[in-house]
Amino acid sequence: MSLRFQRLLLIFLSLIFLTASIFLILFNSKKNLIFFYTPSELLNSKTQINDTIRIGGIVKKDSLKNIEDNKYVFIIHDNNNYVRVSYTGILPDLFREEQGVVVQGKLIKIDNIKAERVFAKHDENYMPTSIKKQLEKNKYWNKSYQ
Amino acid sequence: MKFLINPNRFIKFSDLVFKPLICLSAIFLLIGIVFAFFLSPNDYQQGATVRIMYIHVPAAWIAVLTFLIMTLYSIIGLAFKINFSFIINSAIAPIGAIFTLICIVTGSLWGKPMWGTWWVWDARLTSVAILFLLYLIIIFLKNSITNINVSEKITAVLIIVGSINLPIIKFSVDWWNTLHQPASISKLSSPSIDPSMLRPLVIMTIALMLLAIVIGIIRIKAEILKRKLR
Amino acid sequence: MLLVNNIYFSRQSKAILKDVNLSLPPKGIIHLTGNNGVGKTTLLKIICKILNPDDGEIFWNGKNIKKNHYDYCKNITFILDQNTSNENLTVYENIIFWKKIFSSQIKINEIESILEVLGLLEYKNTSTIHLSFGEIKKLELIRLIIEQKKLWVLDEPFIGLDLKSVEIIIQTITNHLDLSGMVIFTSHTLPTIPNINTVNLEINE
Amino acid sequence: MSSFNSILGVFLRESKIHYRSFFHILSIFLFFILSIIIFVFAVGSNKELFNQIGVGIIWTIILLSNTLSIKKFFQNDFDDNSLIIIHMSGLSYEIIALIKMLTIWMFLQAPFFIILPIAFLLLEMQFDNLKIVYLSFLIGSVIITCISAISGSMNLLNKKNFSIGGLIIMIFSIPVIIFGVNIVNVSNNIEIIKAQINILLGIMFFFLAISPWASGLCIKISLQNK
Repeated sequence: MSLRFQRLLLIFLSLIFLTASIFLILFNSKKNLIFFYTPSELLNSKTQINDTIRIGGIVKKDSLKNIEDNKYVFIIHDNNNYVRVSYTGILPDLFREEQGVVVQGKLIKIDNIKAERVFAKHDENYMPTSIKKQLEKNKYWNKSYQ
Repeated sequence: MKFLINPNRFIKFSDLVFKPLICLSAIFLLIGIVFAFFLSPNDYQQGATVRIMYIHVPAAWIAVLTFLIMTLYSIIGLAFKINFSFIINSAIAPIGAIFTLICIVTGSLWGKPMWGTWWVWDARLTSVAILFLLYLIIIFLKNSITNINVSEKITAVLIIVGSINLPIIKFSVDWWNTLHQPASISKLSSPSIDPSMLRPLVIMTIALMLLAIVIGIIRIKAEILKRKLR
Repeated sequence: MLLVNNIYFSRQSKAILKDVNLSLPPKGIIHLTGNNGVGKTTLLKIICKILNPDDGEIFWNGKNIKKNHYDYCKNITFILDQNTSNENLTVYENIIFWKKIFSSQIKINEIESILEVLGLLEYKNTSTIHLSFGEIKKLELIRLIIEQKKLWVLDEPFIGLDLKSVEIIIQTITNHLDLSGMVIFTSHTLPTIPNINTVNLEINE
Repeated sequence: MSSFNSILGVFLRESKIHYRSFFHILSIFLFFILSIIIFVFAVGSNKELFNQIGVGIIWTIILLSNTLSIKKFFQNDFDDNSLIIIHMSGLSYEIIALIKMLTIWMFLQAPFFIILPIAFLLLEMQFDNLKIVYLSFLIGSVIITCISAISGSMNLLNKKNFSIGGLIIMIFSIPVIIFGVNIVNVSNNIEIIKAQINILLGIMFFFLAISPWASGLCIKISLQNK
């Protein structure tokens, strides 16, 4: 085997490996590396009661209740399933109903989590306040912006 | 385009463009700051905090672009034995590191009020943190091998291996559930960012890029002269 | 036939070798001399294609070695000025390793007789870490016999050897030349070998 | 086929050398066991806690133990020039790196399979997970070997800063840690475990594809400037 042939063989092998790796990673990456579960994914996961997990979803409209000072209860959903959240502490600025949110905390029941931290998730849309008001006034306010 | 691979031509070219570049970057920076602080509106959700974007996003782009440039130069440097590319690598690595740091710091300043936390280990943030560490390791490795001929080539190999991180950074928000929002600009058809906010962002991006290029030219020239002295 | 044509080599933009020309016919022997730091070892490494010259070509039997690297490797033995034996292995294991990687046809009893001539037979199963400098050098030179190649490239082969061993090596080299082999070596002393061609390298300004 | 002879020769020699330096290998595994014991004392023997974080601890310490053995890759052969001799016997640097990786994997990684159950015992973890940990380690160890080969070849001429080799290993093995540990914790859904294994396999193929080239190039550069 001449050196050139050794290299060719190795290049051939490497190319096979590379394509294999690209395929394997691209086809499987979506299901993996979870920063948070959606409520539906939570049902399928191995998570047990009293485990610490993160759940992400949208805060349900009219579900936020302020029980005491700094004590909140709300529901997050992903259109199919929902999880009740109870939280003590200060909510981030961006926390609003019908907005994306990620909570981290202990699962007390299968659909009930006691949150220790709440992260507000904001979308990639940026829009001046004045325009939004105008849009709302003219009823052009498009729900897809949320 | 010979000035991109030939040190003497580069010095000639940079002498030509250096002063205009400084003026341009100063002007753009001024306009950009005025726009970012006074002439741009508040966001409908985030209020005034959105102004952090005007430095955070350009810094992130420059950080990634610098690594991309280093990767390209490493490849042509190793493949065609062009020594100038190693000069560029060692000159601009610290710039990339600084801009990555700026991106991380402004990002966590933005994250605290918006998300409610300084830092989370989601895919985008982690990959950018790895980018910063990679920059540091590249700088360390270059300085820990005494023989310059070896150190720059081996650093180039490390840069090429490390460039696998770049697509991960880019696509992390699309592939995985992340707290970080997806890209706003790359949807070319309809950027999901209002023109009145896109304008300062573009101006700041141009300004910071010009600034990075100016610093880069200074550092590359210094590096060329340092090697001539040796 | 080895032809070294206009070799130019520089390190960190400082020229070390400039316009070096050598030609080595079968049965030829070249003795490279020169002051320290003049680039003798560098030239030998270029001939062995461990280093690539900035300019110039090397031809082996009329073919450029760049295109013919593998066959060229099959014809060349390189003895460095440092030892290449592993200190964790015994003398015999080192020899077997060399025999294996160079696919040598040499027989075991031939190896033993060589060891006996060089006075290494009693250390056959000792790790080389326990050998003295000269003994390791002798072990190194056994590669010349094992590899059975045509062109020998030797870097300071006589350093650290006793007079008797030097004579044995010179005898081996002469025998090799008689079998139409070729030798290039560097040394600061001139051994008595007939038809020797001394090339003096000088520092290039 | 003389090249196969050379490959076999290098392989046999490597095995012999590793066999001779048995106590060095043993000390690496002792390091592993000792670190686990220290962990137990540092955190306190807490069965529930270790069931949660035990796999993470084991992976971290495997990684740290691997940074101890970077020098075993090419440094000795580089210092005593046998790399040149092996190369001149007609093997390209890439093939040499591959053989080295194979021997290192056999002698420094494979024994972890015997030690992993001991670590499980020491941490009082449930043995249900052992099978998955074995599987992830089988793939992960190959990745770590590839990364160590790159790191080891990069530091051949580095006489000043010995810790940088460990840093290079650690930064590239972050994905291994993420997926290797996650695989146990994430779920008992077979689909997701399969996906994780596939991703680990993908990373393994990636590093298998690039590491011979990267280390071969680094060896060549270092040899040319020795």
